[in-house]
Formats: sequence, structure tokens, C-alpha cells
Amino acid sequence: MSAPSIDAPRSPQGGRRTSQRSNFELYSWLFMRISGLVLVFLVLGHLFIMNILDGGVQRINFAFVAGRWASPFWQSWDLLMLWLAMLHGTNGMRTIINDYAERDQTRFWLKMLLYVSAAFIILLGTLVIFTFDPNIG
Amino acid sequence: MQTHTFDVIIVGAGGAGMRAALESSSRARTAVLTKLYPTRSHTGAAQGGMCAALANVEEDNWEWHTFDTIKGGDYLVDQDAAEIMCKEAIDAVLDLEKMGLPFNRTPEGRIDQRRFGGHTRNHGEAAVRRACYAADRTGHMILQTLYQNCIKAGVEFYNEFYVLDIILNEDSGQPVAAGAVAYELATGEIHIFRAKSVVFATGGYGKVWKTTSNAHTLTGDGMGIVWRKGLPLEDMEFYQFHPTGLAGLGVLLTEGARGEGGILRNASGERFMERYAPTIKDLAPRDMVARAMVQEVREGRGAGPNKDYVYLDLTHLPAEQVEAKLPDITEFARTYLGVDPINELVPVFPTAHYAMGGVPTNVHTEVLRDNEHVVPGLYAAGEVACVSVHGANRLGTNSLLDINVFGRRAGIAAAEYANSVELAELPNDPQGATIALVEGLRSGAGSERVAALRKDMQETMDMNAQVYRTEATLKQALSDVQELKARYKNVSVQDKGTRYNTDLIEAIELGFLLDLAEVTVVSALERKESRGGHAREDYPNRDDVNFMRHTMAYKAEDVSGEDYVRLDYKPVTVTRYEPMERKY
Amino acid sequence: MAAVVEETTVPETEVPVATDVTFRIRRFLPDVDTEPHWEDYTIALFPTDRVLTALEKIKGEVDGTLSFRRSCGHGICGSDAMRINGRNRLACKTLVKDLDTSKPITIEAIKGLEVEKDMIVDMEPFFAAYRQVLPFLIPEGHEPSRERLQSAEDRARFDDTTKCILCACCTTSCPVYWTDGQYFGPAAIVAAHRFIFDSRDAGFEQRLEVLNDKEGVWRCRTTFNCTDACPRGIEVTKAIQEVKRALIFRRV
Amino acid sequence: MATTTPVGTLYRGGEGMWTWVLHRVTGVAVFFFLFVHVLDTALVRVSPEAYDLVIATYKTPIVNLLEVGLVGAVLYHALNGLRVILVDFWSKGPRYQRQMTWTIAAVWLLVMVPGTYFMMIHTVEALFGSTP
Ligand SMILES: Cc1cc2nc3c(=O)[nH]c(=O)nc-3n(C[C@H](O)[C@H](O)[C@H](O)COP(=O)(O)OP(=O)(O)OC[C@H]3O[C@@H](n4cnc5c(N)ncnc54)[C@H](O)[C@@H]3O)c2cc1C
Ligand code: HEM
Ligand code: SF4
Ligand code: F3S
Ligand code: FES
Repeated sequence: MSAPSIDAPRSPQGGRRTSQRSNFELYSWLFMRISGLVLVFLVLGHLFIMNILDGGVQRINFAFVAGRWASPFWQSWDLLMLWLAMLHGTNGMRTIINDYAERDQTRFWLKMLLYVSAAFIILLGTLVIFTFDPNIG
Repeated sequence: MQTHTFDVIIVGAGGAGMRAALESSSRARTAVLTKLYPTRSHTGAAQGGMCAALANVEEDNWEWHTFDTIKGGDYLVDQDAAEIMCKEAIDAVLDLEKMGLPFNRTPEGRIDQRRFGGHTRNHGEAAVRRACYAADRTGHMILQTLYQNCIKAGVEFYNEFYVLDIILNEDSGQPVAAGAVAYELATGEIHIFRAKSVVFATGGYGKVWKTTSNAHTLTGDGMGIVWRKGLPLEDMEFYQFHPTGLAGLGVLLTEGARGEGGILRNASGERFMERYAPTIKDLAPRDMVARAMVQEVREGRGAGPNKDYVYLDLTHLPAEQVEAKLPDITEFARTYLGVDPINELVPVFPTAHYAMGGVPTNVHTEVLRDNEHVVPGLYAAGEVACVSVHGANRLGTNSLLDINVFGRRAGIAAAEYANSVELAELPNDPQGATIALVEGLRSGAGSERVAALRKDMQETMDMNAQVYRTEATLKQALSDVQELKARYKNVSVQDKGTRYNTDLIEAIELGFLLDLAEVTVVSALERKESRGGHAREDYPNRDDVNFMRHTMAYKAEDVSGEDYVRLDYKPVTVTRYEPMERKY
Repeated sequence: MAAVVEETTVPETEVPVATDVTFRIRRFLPDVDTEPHWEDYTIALFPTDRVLTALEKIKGEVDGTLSFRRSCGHGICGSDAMRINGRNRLACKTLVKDLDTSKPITIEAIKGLEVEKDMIVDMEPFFAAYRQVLPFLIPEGHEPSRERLQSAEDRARFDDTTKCILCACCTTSCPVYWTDGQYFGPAAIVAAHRFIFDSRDAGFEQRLEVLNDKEGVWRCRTTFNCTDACPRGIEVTKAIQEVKRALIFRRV
Repeated sequence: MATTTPVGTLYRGGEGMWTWVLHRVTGVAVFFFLFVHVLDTALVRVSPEAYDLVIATYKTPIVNLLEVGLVGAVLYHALNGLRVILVDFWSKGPRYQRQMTWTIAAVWLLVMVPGTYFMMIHTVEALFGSTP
């Protein structure tokens, strides 16, 4: 037919590939929920302490951080929060890319960019928490 | 133009078509051509149930069912066919269950059954629970289940292909099926489907009337195509008007509502059916109930501002029962009339519903070309066909049964025949007539509008050829229809495009409707008696001496080349039930 | 041809009056148009008229090229899903009185499937997804001679999802489906649900295999547009949720 | 084949659709903030001065306002996340999703009103001087 037609967004013209027999999507879906539950405490707690408890952001400075990370409790809190939030956020971003990137190529490269930068941030953050030296400077 | 070749083609993907396809596709190369996506077929609108003497809830047997069918059909039923249907009914229901149909269940987990009009215990003693059902969505479940099983079986569908002609080879002096011509809605292209057998399962033609329970697409294409080929149509004067359509709209409320205990009342609240059918009252056969309702209105006992309807009363039934067993019709009343059946009376009036007549076939579903001879390779099943198991009036639930029993038979017969013969040669220019029809309409510069002609036809049919008829009204209808046919020659199609030209299709469909309206009226004029769905006020009694016979209508040409309807008659097959008075 | 009723016999109450209603319809004729455009039509309608009646009237009396699918006319065949005032509905189940007629009523094709002409879209991808979830009974063991037994409770378990008429209102209201046409979509999942929770069915594993796919149930973000759109009142999101849980608790 | 993009009206989804849109927007916003936040915190490894310098910007009124926005976004995302989890795992969840939506809206307001006060109080004091 030569008549023009309106294209539907990424309609499955060629038929979709059938299942790859993996539970990846299932686990990733579950992970979003479980990590979300844990993050409620970690992130909301973090925000509460940092932003609202006596003086909020005004009292934060190097010394404050140094004091906090002297305690293994806060160290593990922040570490867990970092990992979970980043994995959760990255996985969420992956979904969003899957939704909106129209071409397979675009989708692939966007995801690569996402994974690389996420890995970088996670490693950097971990490094900072572990190797933090309060006596620097 | 494209040409396709199959062993069997089935025209129509309603209950009858898909039941046939399930049988045929496992035996021969089969294609289903349908103008609608299969799940849009009107079988899906059927509500109440499908009868079979399963005896799951009370004593019953297929012989009683046969008797009820014959008596309900006012003895115009071919009794051998009715026997077959009622006997095979049990397996038909069980087959559907095995295919996955979600029937309602008894406490023991068996298929539940309920009462339905005209179905009785021991030859009319009392109403019997015989209708197997899935809430008030039985047809929906049947259609879905059959489609699902067609997917499972890998049946090949050509969706939105309008069959506009059959191809008959007449080389040997008698017509033999050779295929069909179809119009593809998406592209406007004409396709030729060659096949050894052709099964017609195109459903009814309720759109001849204005107030109807039928879908917009029930335009009698199959009957019209066969008719134009010079093949007969049987018993077209017998059309069923279902008592309980939503007043003014025609949307159906199943007889199952009365099966569950619903009562018809007139304006003063009287249960008037007690006067017309003292034994089974509201569960009398449809023709009787419809006439009673019209009678009440005529005698001034109708309700509403125009006193032109009666009430269906469900208010005395427990709300849970209504919600659970009649959920859809409850919603229809709420949506379309703003009436809540739980605590309000529902305005109802008869609505054009079902064609008892149609393409004559024998019990093997082979299409007849006269009283005795069949057209080899041509089959018909479902509402388009007239076997005749419904005679002058179909009992509720017997149609879903009909489409399953005879749909199955058609599928098997068509495939077996296809496997035993060679492909018939195509006649010259098999698509010529169809192209002329399509192009003639598309390029025509007429001034008449399809919608206007259709409206006029429907109005005259509602006025003059509905529940009650007389010589005068029928003559009026006939002259109106003939005038409309003349105007139709000048009809205009505004959409000149090729793709999805529904304007063109509606014009073609109107052509079939007008033909069928004429056949209906002419057949009705000549049947000077009252029987079943055909009630002549000028001849109020049944006349077994002169009219215990089927009408066979043929399209013929008179000396001046004008078309007219030629009538002939065919005897009724009687096996063991002698006609007697029909009292309930 | 209707019978003439004398003025005096008609009570004053409830005599409906026809009023002018404007429809703003998104037209696209593939034979002439390169792009869809909006067009207004004003016709007289009764409050109890269906939108489908209005479309029929416009087609019959004003512009025969207006194209849409329809069949049953009362919400049972699923032909006439379209976007009415921005929401997916069946034209035959939407009454004029339930819409705000002070503004034009907008009508356009459902979203996410290719528009072929006016309100007609290509339904093939929709049915293809349906076919992929194995929407048929996969029984276990050999056939019994009579019916398979099923308790009323077991029958009730999947009643809701048996009501589906495959109208596509749900799938084409789903934001995920709009952008990712590969997603099976709610209607297909509803079909799968109908069989997964049927006590007579033994195809659980096969069906779950399909739904566990990358484009299967996990794609659903519980936006509830499907549930809101379903003309049969099916709790679509709930059905999807039940399938998700079935996947997790039987396989994890 | 594609010649034009369809420009129809906006789909008029219900609460469910809009809560999802917001969830997505807040999720993305928080994700990008987290990025920046890890980077700025990493400055503690560089020198206390560098860290304090960056942190000082957090204390400016404008960034403080953004800060409130962030907390609002995280809070909404968390609450709606809980709603989504309930929809997924509580069998009555889908039926009560609307009620849950209004509940989280109420909770969000209940937390954010005093929260904003506490977060902004210092800024307000710094800008206009503390009230005696
Ligand atoms: C509202 C309602 C309720 C009913 N309730 C009951 C009930 O409770 N019990 C009962 O027993 N009966 C009931 N009936 C009657 C029964 O449903 C029908 O008679 C029966 O379903 C007809 O089935 P069918 O397969 O013959 O035709 P349909 O289901 O009408 O199918 C016709 C098929 O033919 C196709 N077709 C038509 N023309 C063409 C063409 N030109 N080219 C290609 N394809 C074509 C269509 O696409 C369609 O697929 C009811 C009917 C109605 C209207
Ligand atoms: C505070 C507690 C949190 C909870 C309870 C939570 C919960 C959830 C849940 C349940 C989802 C899945 C939504 C769905 O499948 O429809 C989700 C998605 C997402 N979350 Fe969170 N989350 C939290 C914190 C975070 C944080 C800190 C980030 C940023 C790093 C984040 C970023 C995202 C993103 C980007 C998505 C994807 C959104 C989408 O697909 O639409 N979340 N969250
Ligand atoms: S679930 Fe509802 S909206 Fe979706 S296709 Fe079925 S009937 Fe239509
Ligand atoms: S609209 Fe779509 S996202 Fe899920 S809840 Fe319905 S399928
Ligand atoms: S026309 Fe059948 S659902 Fe609207």
C-alpha cells in the first residue's frame, strides 16, 4: 500500500521473541520492592537526621561527617544505603530506558552509560566510606 | 486480485462457523472467512443458556426435549432433525465443557441447569431445568471457548473478509460448490477462494427490523448470497420476536430472567401470563408471550407515558441471585434505561430476534437446491440455515444447541466430502458479478442514502410485519419494500476509497436486507394461517390441512425480466409426534 | 411511519428533548490524508443516545466516509473501543447524558496500535499477544466420559476474567504499552489469568513461562488505567497482581 | 511507513496513572541527586576545606529550598513505593488503591508541613535575623 499510515510506537510487527527462560525480570522486580522497603528506613532516617534534627543541614561540615563515620554503625548504614539506593535507582532507570528508548541501538548505549556510571559511583562511594581518614588535612 | 485454494472454506466465525472449523481443520485444509473478528460475532450476545437433557439437577431425557422442541415449533419442525439435535445435545454440552467452557456448577460440581421457556418435564407437565448456562453470558463463553480452541488447533482465519458471492460450477447441469468471492475490508481487494466444500455459517438478518436484539452486522449476507444464486430460502415468514427486549431499544433481556423466577406484569401490576398460559405462565414459548404482551398493550393495559410496554419484575428475587445469575442484563437495564432491576420494574417489549427460516439443508447440513436435491459441496449451519429444527418458533436455548450440533456436523461432512472429490473447475469470470457490484456502488453517483433507505425499511417492517400481521399490513410492507428496492438502485456511497470502506459495505448489506425483507413478506402473505412466530390476525388459527408444510421461496424472473419471489412448498417430516393443539 | 399519538394523551413528564451536541473527531482517511486532523460535527441527540448512535448518525446523514467498527451495539462484542473525551470507552456503552455536552466531545482512535482509518486501528498485534499466552484449556490426564467436576468456589475463582470481550480498551490505555508495544499488555494477561486460576487447567508451567518473559507481567507498573478503562468491570490490575504472585510463590 | 507522529489529546488517566508519573519523575530526580551527592561527599577524601566549601552551598537559601524539594520527592517516592508494594502483595490492595493514594497524600502533607518549617527555619533566621 502506498497510502501513508501512522506508525504506532514500537509495535511488535515482527512478533516478539519468546521467553529466554530466565527469572531475571522476576528477581529484579522483587529486588525493587525489597530494597524499597529497606530504603524507607535508611533514606528517610538519613534525611531526618541530616536535614531536620537539631539544626539540619546548617550543622553539617567536615567535622560532623568525621564524627559520624567514626562509628561502624553509621558506616554500615551509609554503605548499605549507598548500595541499595544505587542498585534500586539503576534498576529503575533501566526500566525507564527500556520504556522510552525507541531503537535497540539507543537502548543499548544508554544502558551501558547507566551501568558504567552507576558502577563508578558505587565504587567511589564505598571507597570513601571505607578509606575515610578523619585526620586528613 | 488474489486466488487462494483450500479444501474447505467456512464463511462465518460465530458459534456455528468455529464449531465447524474445529472439526474440519483436523481433517482437511480449512480456512475461515469472516467479516468480523471471530470474537465479535453475535453468538457472543447470547445470554440465557444451551439446553441438553443432562439430568444433572432433575429427571430429564432427550425424548422429552425432542417433544418440547417439536411442540414449541408448532409442529412445523422436521422431527428427524429435532431428534438428532436433542440426542446429540448432551455430547455437545459435554464437549464444550471439555474444551474449557466455564459453566455454572451445582453444589456437587456438575454443570448447573435452569428453567427456560417451553422446556418441560414429561411432555408438558411442568417446567424442567434443562438449560446449561454460564451466568447470563452463555453465548459469550461459547464464542470465547470456541475461538480459544481454534487458536489451539491452529485454525486459519481471514478476518474482515466479506464474502459477497459463492462460486458454483454448473458444468454438469447441476450446481456444484467451487469456492467463494471475498472483499478484503482493509484493502478493498477482491479475493477468490477456491475450495471443494463451502460452509455457510453467517448468522441471521435481524437488521431488517428496527427494534431488534441483533447486531448491526446481522444483515443476512449468507442468505442473500444463496438467494441471488437462485437457490431457495425456507420458511422465511417465521421470524421470532423475543418478548423481553428493553423497551424502545431492543437490547435483549434473557428469558433466563424468567427462568430464574422473573414475572411479566402489565400497567396495573397483574401477572397477565396466567391468563394466556395457565400451566407454565411466564415460561410459555416466546411467540405466545410476545403476542400476549402486544395484546396487553393493545387493550390499553400497557405501562409508561405512551402505554406501549409492559414490565419485567425481578424485584421479588433475592438481590444476590439477580447479581450472580443475571449480572449482564442487570447492567444493561442500568446503563441503557437507568432502571435498577433489583428494586425497579424493567420496561420491556418484543424485539426482533431470531430467524427460524433460512437456507434449507438436510440433517447432514447439505444445502438443498429444491425439495430433494442437494448442492454438492455446499453446506450451511447455524442461524443462516433451516434444517428445520425450530419449525415455526424456536425454543429458547435451542439455537446455541443448533449451532454446536449442526456446526459440528457441517465441519465433519464438509471435510469428508472434500477428501473424496477433486477441486471443481472455476467457471468463467467468477469474480465478475462481485466486481460489478462493488464498483457499481463505489462509482455510482446516486442520490439515495443508505441510512435513509435502511431506516424506512426497518420502520415499515416494524409497523407491518412484526408480531401480528394481516393481509393489509403485509401488502403495505411489500409495496414499501419494493419501492425501497427501486430507490436502492439509485443509492450513493460517499466513501470512494479502497481502504476500510465501511460505507460501501453498508450499501451492499442493505441490498441483502431488502431482498430478505421482500422474501419474508411475500412468504408471510401466502401463509394464510397463524402458527408459531407467524401470527395472522385475519387467519387466527393454525391450519394443518393447508399449511402443514414448509415454504420454499425462489428468486425468479417473469416474462418481462423483472425479478419476483416464487413460492413452493415442502412437506414436514413427521416421525412420531402427531400435531396436536398447542396449550401450556 | 410511527403511530401518531394525540398530544393530550402524552403525560408531560419525561418527554425527552433532542439537543445539539458537538463531536470533535480525529479523522484520518488513508486514501486522501497524509496526517490526521480534527473535525467538528454537530447533531441533535437525546440524552439517552449512545455515542455509537451519534457516530452512526454522522456517518449516515453527514459524512459517509467516517469509519469505525461496531457490531452488537450493547457492549458485548468489543468492536468499538475508542478514546472518548480522552478516555478509552466503548462508544455503544457511553451515553450522551454521561458526558459534558457544553464542550465538544472528543473522539479519537485508541492509542498504541497503528491507525488505519479514523477510529479503525490494526488489531493484529493485540490478538497476537493474546494468542501467545496459550489462551485455552490445557487439561490433565485423559478425558472423562462426563463433565469434569468443579466446585462452585473453584468456578468463582476465575469468574472475573472470563468476562473479557477482547475490546483492547485496557491494553491501549496502558502507558507502558504506548511506549513499549512489545509488552503483552493487560488483556493478554487477563486471558492467561482466566486459565491459570481454572482448577481444571494444568498448563500453569507453560503459561507462566511466557508471562515471566521480559515483556510479560513484570512490565506492568500498576498504573490502573486498564482497570479504569475496562467496560466489563474486570479488575484487571488485580488479575495481573495475582499472576505476579503466582509466579513468585510457585517458582521462587 | 511512518510519516507523521500522532498528536492526540492527552490520555485522561486516573489517579493511578498520575501517581505513577510522579513516582517515575521523583525516582529519576532522586537518582540524579544521589549521583551528585556521592560525588560531593567524596570530597571528604580530598580535603576538609573542599568539602566544607561545597557543603556551604547547601546552606544557601536557594539550595535549601531545593533540599526541601528533594525531601518531598523522596518522601513521596517512598510512600507511593509502599503503596505499590501493598497493591502487589496485599490481595485487597488493588481494590483500595484509590484510598491508599489519598492516604499517602495526607501523610505527605502531614510530614512536609512541619518538615519544611524545620528545614527552612535556619534559612529564614539567617536571612531575616532570629526573632527575639
Ligand atoms: C441477544 C441475543 C441473545 C440470544 N440468547 C440465546 C440463548 O440464550 N440461547 C440460545 O440458544 N440462543 C440465543 N440466541 C440466538 C443465538 O445466539 C444465535 O442464533 C446464534 O448465536 C447464531 O450463531 P451463528 O454462528 O449462526 O451466527 P453468528 O454468531 O451471528 O455469526 C455469524 C458469523 O458470520 C460472519 N459473516 C456474516 N456475514 C458474512 C459475510 N458476508 N462474509 C463473511 N463472514 C460473514 C460474521 O462475521 C460472524 O462471524 C440469542 C441471540 C441474540 C441476538
Ligand atoms: C525510600 C524508599 C523507596 C521506596 C519504598 C522505593 C520503592 C520503589 C518501588 C516499589 C519501585 C517500583 C515501582 C514500580 O515497579 O512500579 C521504585 C522504582 C524506582 N525507584 Fe524507588 N524507592 C525508594 C527509594 C528510591 C531512591 C532513593 C531512588 C533513587 C536512587 C529511587 C529510584 C527509583 C527509580 C528510578 C524507579 C523506577 C521508576 C519507574 O520505573 O517508574 N527509589 N521505587
Ligand atoms: S480486560 Fe476489559 S478492557 Fe481489557 S480487553 Fe478485556 S474487556 Fe476489554
Ligand atoms: S494500565 Fe498498564 S501498567 Fe499495569 S495496571 Fe494496567 S497494565
Ligand atoms: S458495538 Fe459491540 S461492544 Fe460496542
